Amino acid sequence: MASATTTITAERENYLNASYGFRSWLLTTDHKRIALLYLISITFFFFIGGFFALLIRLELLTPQGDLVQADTYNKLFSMHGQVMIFFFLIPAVPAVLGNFLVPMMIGAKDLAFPRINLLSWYLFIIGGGLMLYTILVGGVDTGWTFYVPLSTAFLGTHVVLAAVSIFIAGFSSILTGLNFIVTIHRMRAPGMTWGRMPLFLWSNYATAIIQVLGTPVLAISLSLVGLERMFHLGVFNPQLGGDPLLFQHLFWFYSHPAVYIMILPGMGVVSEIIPCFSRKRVFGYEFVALASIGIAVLGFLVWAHHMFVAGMSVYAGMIFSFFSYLVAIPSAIKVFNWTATMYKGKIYYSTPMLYAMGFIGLFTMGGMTGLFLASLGVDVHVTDTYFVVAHFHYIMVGGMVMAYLAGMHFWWPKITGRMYPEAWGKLAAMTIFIGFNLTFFPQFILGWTGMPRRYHAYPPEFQVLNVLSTAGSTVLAVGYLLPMVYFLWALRYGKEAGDNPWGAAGLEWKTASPPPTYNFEETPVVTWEAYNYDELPKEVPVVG
Amino acid sequence: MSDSSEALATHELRHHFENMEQQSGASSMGMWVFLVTEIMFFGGMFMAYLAYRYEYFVAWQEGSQHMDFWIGTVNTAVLICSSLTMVLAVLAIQQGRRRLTSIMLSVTICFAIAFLVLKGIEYHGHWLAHEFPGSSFHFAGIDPRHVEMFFVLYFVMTGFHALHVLIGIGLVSTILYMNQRGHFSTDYHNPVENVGLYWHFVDLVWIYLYPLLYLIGHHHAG
Amino acid sequence: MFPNFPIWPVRAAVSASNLDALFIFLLLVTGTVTIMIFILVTVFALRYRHDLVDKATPILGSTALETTWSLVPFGIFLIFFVWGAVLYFQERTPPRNAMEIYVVAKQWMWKLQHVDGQREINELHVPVDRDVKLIMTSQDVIHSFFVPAFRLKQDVLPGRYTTLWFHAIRPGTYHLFCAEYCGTQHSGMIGSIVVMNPVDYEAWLSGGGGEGSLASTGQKLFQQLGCGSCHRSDTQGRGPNLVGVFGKPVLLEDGRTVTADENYVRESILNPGAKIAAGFKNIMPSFQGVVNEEQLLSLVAYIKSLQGSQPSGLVSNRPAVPNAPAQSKAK
Amino acid sequence: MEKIISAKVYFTVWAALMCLTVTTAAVSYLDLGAFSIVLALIIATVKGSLVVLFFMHAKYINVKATLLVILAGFFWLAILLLMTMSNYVTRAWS
Repeated sequence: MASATTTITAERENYLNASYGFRSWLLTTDHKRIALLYLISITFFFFIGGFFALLIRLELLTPQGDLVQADTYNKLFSMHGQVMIFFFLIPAVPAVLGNFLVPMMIGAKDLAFPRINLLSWYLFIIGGGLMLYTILVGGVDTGWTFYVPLSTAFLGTHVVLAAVSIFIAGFSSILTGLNFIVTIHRMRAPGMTWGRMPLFLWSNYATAIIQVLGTPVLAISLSLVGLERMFHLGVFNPQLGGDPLLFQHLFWFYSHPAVYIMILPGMGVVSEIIPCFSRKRVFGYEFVALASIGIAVLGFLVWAHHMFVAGMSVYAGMIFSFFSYLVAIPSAIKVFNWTATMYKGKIYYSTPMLYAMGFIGLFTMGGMTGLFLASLGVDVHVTDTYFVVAHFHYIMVGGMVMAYLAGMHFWWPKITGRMYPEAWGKLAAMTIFIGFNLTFFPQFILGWTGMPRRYHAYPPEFQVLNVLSTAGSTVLAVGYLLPMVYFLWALRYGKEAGDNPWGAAGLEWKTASPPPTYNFEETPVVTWEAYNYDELPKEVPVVG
Repeated sequence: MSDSSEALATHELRHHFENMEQQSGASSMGMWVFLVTEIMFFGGMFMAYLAYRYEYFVAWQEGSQHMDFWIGTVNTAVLICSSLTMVLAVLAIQQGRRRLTSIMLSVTICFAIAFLVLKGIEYHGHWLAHEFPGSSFHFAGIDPRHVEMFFVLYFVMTGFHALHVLIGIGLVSTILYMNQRGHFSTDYHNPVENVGLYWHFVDLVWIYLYPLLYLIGHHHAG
Repeated sequence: MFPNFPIWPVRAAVSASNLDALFIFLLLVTGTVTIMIFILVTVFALRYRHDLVDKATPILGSTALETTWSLVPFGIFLIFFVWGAVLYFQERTPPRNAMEIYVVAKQWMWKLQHVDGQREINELHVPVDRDVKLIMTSQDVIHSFFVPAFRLKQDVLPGRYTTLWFHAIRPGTYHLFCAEYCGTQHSGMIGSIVVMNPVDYEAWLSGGGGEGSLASTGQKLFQQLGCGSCHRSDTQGRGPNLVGVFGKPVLLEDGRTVTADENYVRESILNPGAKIAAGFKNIMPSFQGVVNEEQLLSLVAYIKSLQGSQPSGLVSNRPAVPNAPAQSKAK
Repeated sequence: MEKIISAKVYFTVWAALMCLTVTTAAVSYLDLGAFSIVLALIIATVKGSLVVLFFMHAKYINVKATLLVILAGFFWLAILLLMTMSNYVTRAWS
């Protein structure tokens, strides 16, 4: 990828052609180059995780469980979860788009700690390498949740190896968050006040808060699991005197907020795209901005809604249910504001906008079904069924992956200096939207009618819906391959984009495409509010 | 920890900062953010301690009586003294007194080593008394299973703390070496301050570990 | 309808009817709002398409609107929350006099034991129109007892008892699933709940070859293990008199009070030192590893059956001679 | 930007920390019931505050955001401890 991109825009020096060779990439401290390193890495893991997903769906085509053995199936869904969550979703928007854009959006030359940024990528690669090694030597079948005592005393697979790999990847995530917090606080260009920051920054800031405060708790829980498993020390295992619910508390203290690590940056992407292609300031800027912070804080008070049937006390259940409803309000505020932004706009159906509108729809459905799960009574029935699987895929895949792809299309011209083929972009967006719904909507019904998750074989009455879901997943797979192909094609053959093909607001569009190594010729001074589309050309230059 | 490498190569301002004030502000804030992650890391262990103390009150009392009260108390004093010498090292470099900085850093390292030696003696004592969790664990009193869990948490918490002391020794040594090479001055000493922050954090954790592990059952034993 | 394409699970218990009402309410409210948002996005996209509009109208926002769409959802959420919490509370509060069934889960099967002595594996026969309470534990990892037709689910934990209760209203055979991932054959840990008419149930009961009631099994074990030498039915024993203790609050040596429920009895057998009743010494040996989960349950059932004529209120069980000389080995 | 604090302050804080250590060790010989642990933790918190405020210069930090970071750390620790304990404390209620 690197060698292909360096051939373009030979006239102007930019971050891609400033220096050549492997060393210049592997030892770079340029946030933009690190973003590209991350892009390549997470794309790799996305396809590994996606491959596991396809195998899972193929297995579930028939009720008997005849494609793979039960333990293989268990490894497939465990590694699908671990790879997708820790090696794709969590780093996706922050480490790729965030790395690339955060310094530029605030008018800085780089993140506050460029070397730590590089270190974070290396930690990711070490963690990812260990995960690959785990997969190659036989995998792990703990689920992504590592529940004790199953993980510490009963399974014979590579549990410790997987835990170490996630532990290391967790530190990579912490360092990214640390860098963002300090950068956003200390590196803003003159005039770039908090009230003028693009919402993408607000949401990445909120994400960073969660990464920094939550991830260490995951690190210690996994360490304790490792110690219990290796040295037979009683921490969580009831046979050694421990309480397995304590593990669940510690695990979900991180892993529920981790859901917001995955979705918040996606919300930030959508908050950039909708105003741009509606040619209008975002509706209720302050509310959308503060909703991000609200989600980050309230998101830490709801974790035990994963444990309503786990044997927790009734009263604790009520506390956590209440907070779960509270955290739904900032999410609702965002959806309403995005919708209101389109009102009386001048709307362009560009590819990023199609993805963003798809995001609103799918995220709404994911959020609404979350209300079912937050309700104590209903949760008892639908938890640990396919209803939950459908719900979080609507948030993670329908929400986050749509937003990630929206962002990739939106900023692709900035990152590479080239346009992707618009018609193909629209086709892929539609394919993904249709394939996604076909895959995951049937799973709501499956769950409601009682099909438990993580089942290798299932009673025959669930087959029709499972077949639908598997059919949808093949459409979805094609949808994900398409952008991969035309993005690579566009690197060489795409039209030159120019500095600001969308006529978008935001400092990143005020510099060259691709940007020079230090982002700006001179430090910009900000004198305007965010999303000042009423002061910009009323039309989108390229798709208009 | 985070920034010692950051500043290694350069005295002056790093290219992406506008001025020294922005640079040192960012560096100190970054260190604090890092320390917050450390709070949460130890927080997970404190959580386990709290939940099990609530559930197995008697066993916790019992286990605590088998701590080495005197080594624990002396180690508390040792760490407090090392914090003093560390903060004096920072003060010395702020005033540009490089030689004094080196002396104070050296004394800090000595205290840290003393702490680890005492800790080692203590662990050895537990080993001899069959208080290491695992197959060799033996406990005659009430509720041995949960007393063993007390010892698990004791070793995990003090073990992770000792690991931090060890890392601290490495960091202070690095700073000492850099100071000897003349890296720091009145104008530029972020790494010294950050290592100082890290070191005080290690002290802070111990300040809580001491009563929670050594004192809760002491009056029964004493 | 379509036998292999269900969209609504069978409703076979009171809990299912209660839950369906809330579910339908949620479905209506969230469905309406979702469709509303879909329509708005579509209408805006069509109405304000770029070639139909010359220039976007700048609108900054509206605090009134923001307040409305924060507070109205909050109000609706409160209804969801309270309704769900009430149902949950009911589901978690078993009625007195419910028929009790003991459940032991293991990788990968369900062992079910009736009070009268019948044992079943992966199949549970219960009468219709009776309150049935399950007292469940696991002998290895965490499992989860899930009956979609009852809309009920409860994790089954090792080292502890959890309970679940239901009131079946419709005879039939329903799925029993393990809903918490429990290792290789997780998806094979399934069974069925057979809800029977009272007549059929009686017939089934008399047909099954039970070896005496669970409590009597427990009593035998109690004698075999020599528990009775300390836990005597007068006040002279070195251990507390167990008659009438079950379900009552117990004053502990360290001043706290606990209820003598299944979990307390269990803990006191496996880990006697953890919560010692006031006035007694820690002389009882642990039975960890001596009795298995099923034997434990029979002991619990036996102690539960000892409903003597002790006065209710705080049971102190203090022996007549405090701290009776008792240093010789118990058991 | 940065404020130099005199060595006298540091020595005073150190002396206070040593005195508190002796106090908490001495008090641990007394059986104050449940109050023992409360007192020990109060003393530990006073000591911890001294370290954070003076040795770690939190008292002299002039960047508000850094103060916010410190407070956030302790606030989130409190969330973890309190919310989890809500389960353990109410477990026996029903």
